[in-house]
Amino acid sequence: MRSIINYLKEIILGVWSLLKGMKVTGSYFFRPSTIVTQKYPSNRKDLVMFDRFKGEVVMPHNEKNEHKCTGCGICELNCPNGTIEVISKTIISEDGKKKRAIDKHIYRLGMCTFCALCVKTCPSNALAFSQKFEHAVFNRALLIKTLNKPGSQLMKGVE
Amino acid sequence: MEEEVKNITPDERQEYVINMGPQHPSTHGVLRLVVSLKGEIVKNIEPHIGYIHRGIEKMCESITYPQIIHLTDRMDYLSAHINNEAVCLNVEKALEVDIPDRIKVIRTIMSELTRIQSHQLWWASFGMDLGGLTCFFYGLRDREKILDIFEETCGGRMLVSYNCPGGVMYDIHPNFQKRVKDFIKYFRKILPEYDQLLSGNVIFHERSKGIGKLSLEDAISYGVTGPTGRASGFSCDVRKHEPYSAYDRITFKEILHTEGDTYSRYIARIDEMWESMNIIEQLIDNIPEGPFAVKMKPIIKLPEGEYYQRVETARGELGVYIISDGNKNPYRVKFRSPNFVNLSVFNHIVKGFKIADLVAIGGSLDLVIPDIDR
Amino acid sequence: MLLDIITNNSITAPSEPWWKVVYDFSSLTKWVDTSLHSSMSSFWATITEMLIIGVLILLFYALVGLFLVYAERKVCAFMQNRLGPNRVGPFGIFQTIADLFKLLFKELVPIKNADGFLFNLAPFIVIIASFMAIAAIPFAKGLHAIDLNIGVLYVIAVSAMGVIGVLLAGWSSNNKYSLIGAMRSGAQIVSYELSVGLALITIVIMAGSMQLSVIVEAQRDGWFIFKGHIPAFIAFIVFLISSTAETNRGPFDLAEAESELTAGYHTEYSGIKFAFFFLAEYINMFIVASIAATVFLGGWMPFHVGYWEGFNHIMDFIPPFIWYIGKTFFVIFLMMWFKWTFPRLRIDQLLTLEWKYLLPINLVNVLIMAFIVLMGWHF
Amino acid sequence: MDKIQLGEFIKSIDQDLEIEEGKQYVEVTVPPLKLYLLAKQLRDKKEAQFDFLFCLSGVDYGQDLGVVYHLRSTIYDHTIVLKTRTSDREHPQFDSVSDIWKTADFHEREAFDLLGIRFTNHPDLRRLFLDSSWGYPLRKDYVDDINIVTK
Repeated sequence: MRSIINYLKEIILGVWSLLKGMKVTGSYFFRPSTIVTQKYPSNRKDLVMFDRFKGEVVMPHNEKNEHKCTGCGICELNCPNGTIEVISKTIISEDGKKKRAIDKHIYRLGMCTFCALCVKTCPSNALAFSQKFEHAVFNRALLIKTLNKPGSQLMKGVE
Repeated sequence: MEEEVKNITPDERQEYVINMGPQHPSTHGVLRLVVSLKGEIVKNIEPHIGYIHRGIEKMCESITYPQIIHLTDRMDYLSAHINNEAVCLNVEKALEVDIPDRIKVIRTIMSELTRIQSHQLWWASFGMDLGGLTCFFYGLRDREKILDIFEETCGGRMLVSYNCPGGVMYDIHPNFQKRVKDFIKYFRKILPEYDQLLSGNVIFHERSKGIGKLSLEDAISYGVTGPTGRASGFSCDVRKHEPYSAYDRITFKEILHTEGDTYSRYIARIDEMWESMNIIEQLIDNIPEGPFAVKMKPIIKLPEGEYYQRVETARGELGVYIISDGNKNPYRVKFRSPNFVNLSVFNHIVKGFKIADLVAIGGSLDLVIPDIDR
Repeated sequence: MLLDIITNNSITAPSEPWWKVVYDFSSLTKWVDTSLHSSMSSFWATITEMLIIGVLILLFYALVGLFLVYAERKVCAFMQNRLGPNRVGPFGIFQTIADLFKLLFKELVPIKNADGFLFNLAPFIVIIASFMAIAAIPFAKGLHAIDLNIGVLYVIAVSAMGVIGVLLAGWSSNNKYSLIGAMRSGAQIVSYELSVGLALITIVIMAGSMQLSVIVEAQRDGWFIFKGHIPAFIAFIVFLISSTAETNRGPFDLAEAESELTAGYHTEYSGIKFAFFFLAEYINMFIVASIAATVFLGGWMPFHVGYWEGFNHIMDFIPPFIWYIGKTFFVIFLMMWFKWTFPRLRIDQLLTLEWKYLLPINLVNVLIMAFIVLMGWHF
Repeated sequence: MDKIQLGEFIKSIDQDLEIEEGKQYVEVTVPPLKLYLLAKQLRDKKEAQFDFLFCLSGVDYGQDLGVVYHLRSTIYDHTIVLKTRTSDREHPQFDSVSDIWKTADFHEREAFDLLGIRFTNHPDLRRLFLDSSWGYPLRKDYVDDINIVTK
């Protein structure tokens, strides 16, 4: 007799535990307000990324097309996987001195691991992260970027 | 070259050999298991790993200490922050740098958040291994909230690279405390739902209780750590035994179970999530003021010697063994990865169970393959 | 003649209100039958009728299949806090049609060491089995292709044929996962067939007939699930569980158990052959649900409550086809709810559930039901 | 046991063993031939009970190849480091400890795979990550012109 009672109890408890699970899924089914899906490409306009989001490394330029990069190459040294290559040139400054400046600051997005060491160690804060995250391109060569804009100058007062 | 040729072929042993993986839904990555079956019963499994061996230990020998950190992210990507912390702690220990309390507390909170998100993803995928697909979405839904916290403070979602020798990369975001508190409030409500949906279920009990038993002796002998080891009663929580960061100043209990089956491994992880929330609640309101990083030399050189640091990742004990010859690059770095060791016990506990149990046990071991391969 | 058989059993009382006459399809089918016979010889008339019915069922089949795939995706999405398909058309309703075209144009990957003939035959067996079962289902009064006097038996027999296709598929694709899946499926369907049969027998005892139209008519004054006290309810639950198992759906989807066997018996299939398996799964679910609706929930009979005349009249006003579809989809929703909530069983637990729980319960249930009917205790 | 007691304990087992003081853990340098016996004693002796091998690392010391064993007792919570090395770079051989601690099985396979250190009496010494055509990448004299890029 006891075994029959246990048998029935087992069934009832089992079914009850199943019903509790169904309650969870069922309650979400009838509450569409809990849906968390973001409709990504169509919400692109009001998509706000966090300020610190590491999208890609950029070199901010001011409105006079000036940047802060002195071409010291510390970012290149600190990069763990050879993402950055600084090609520098010597220019003659206004007071006739020879000075080092960047010719090209090459950044290979395809190799970047977003460790932020370059941004962190830059002595003149010339580099920053942008929030852009849509990096897909059809040609891999497009991932090699030159960060300084053509014709840009070193910002005054940055050594 | 060294491959041993076994004399008896599987056919002669009357075994049905199937290849699980490298592309298989339930091996969670590129793990390949050669499974010998007799009917549905698993006779033997042989893990074949190395599909994503990147030689991180070799790579470490040619880069500087701050640069190692971004590689440790990519070992156990679900405990990225804790891996980073291990290297940083080791470097700081070698240099005998005093770390301010603020950094310790921030690191501890971040580690515990990492642990929760890792267990959430484990819960999600474990539910999916057992066939409850809805679990996967609930787990990821809740994990997203932690990833948002990470993204706001660290800039990265999964591979955070937040630590650096001497502190953390950036100060915590002004919203950090509020967001973490909101999350804990939310997750305390949601976590019982996990229980109702999956673990309260009679089917789940049938599938997990008594499956893949690992005895305490075997757990110690195989060196199985983390929730997997603690489910067998192996007290191996590094946070308790060798407290690092802020773990010596908070009260928490080590989750220990004695059964050592799939079910207790499950419960151990769920309990750890509760415990992690307790730890965070103790710390989140008491983050001391101070700098977020100690000024370190631009080029870090460790004194000659050997340094070992153990931390508790979401999967077990991670050891970082650095041999330095005084240069800016380490001479040898060895990562004692928890998953690598946990994998070695797989064959031992799976024998005699069915294919479905193989999947359940594999899920309960919670393997992350990049950590095994390194 | 074919349609004679169809219309034989539909009895229309002379004092029925107008909508009951409109909703009765027997006059329409009768008219089609007689007009066909007047214009051609009886042989050709029968052939034409067969063709018409075939095409209609094929259309219905495709529509139901497409809709069920969409419904499943939406239902599971909502249970999982997702939106589900939402790109193709409003609310993504054309998603399955787009998927269908994708599957149609996909390459049929030839398998090197597969048994070619059986490999190609398997999807057809699966789909024909489900196609045959749909013929016996009464959609509304006078609206079914064939009203056999052993309808229940016929449906059970035919729907069990699908397993041959599954077994063939698993065997012939020469894939170890497929074979395990097929063998599991074989064991599963052989056992659960028993429970399905016994659960239906419980109701057959009550109705006193195996003819589906008679079973529906017998529920005019109350559905069997209400009329039969607790035994009928238990039979309904048992039928629901075992029919979910019979259609290889979660939590009993061991034959395709994707986390264990990648995709089980249809691992090696691609393109339209895979679509056949996929479609057959959904149609089987539909058939099972409509059997449940017909046998337990009164088929196309409206919902009546005792002596509430006004309420009953309003209920009568809803067309029987809507009633039938509504009940069927209710059962389908239940089955989807199961699938998206529970973890999967293991093969030995699956068989334990059948032989240790469902079968004894069912046998006792049949006994009690027989006793109730003998004593005349049912309503 | 604290560090001093551990040192004394090791001395009591074998007088000739070198013990390095002042490190994070007690470090004992063992000749390869004595390794297995010492390991077994360390696990079995009542007062030591080093039952948890938590790390086994193969190291290339330039001239020598060595293996470092990190041991811990789960009962007493003390830690010891065993080091052993050999100057034979062609056929470096140590005794396997995989029958003392089962976890050594995989660790030794890893050391064999990456450093080419052979372990005698290992039940299943095969390469783990790489296929047999690879060299031993963690050795300092390993060259790979294709995959290793140096600036």
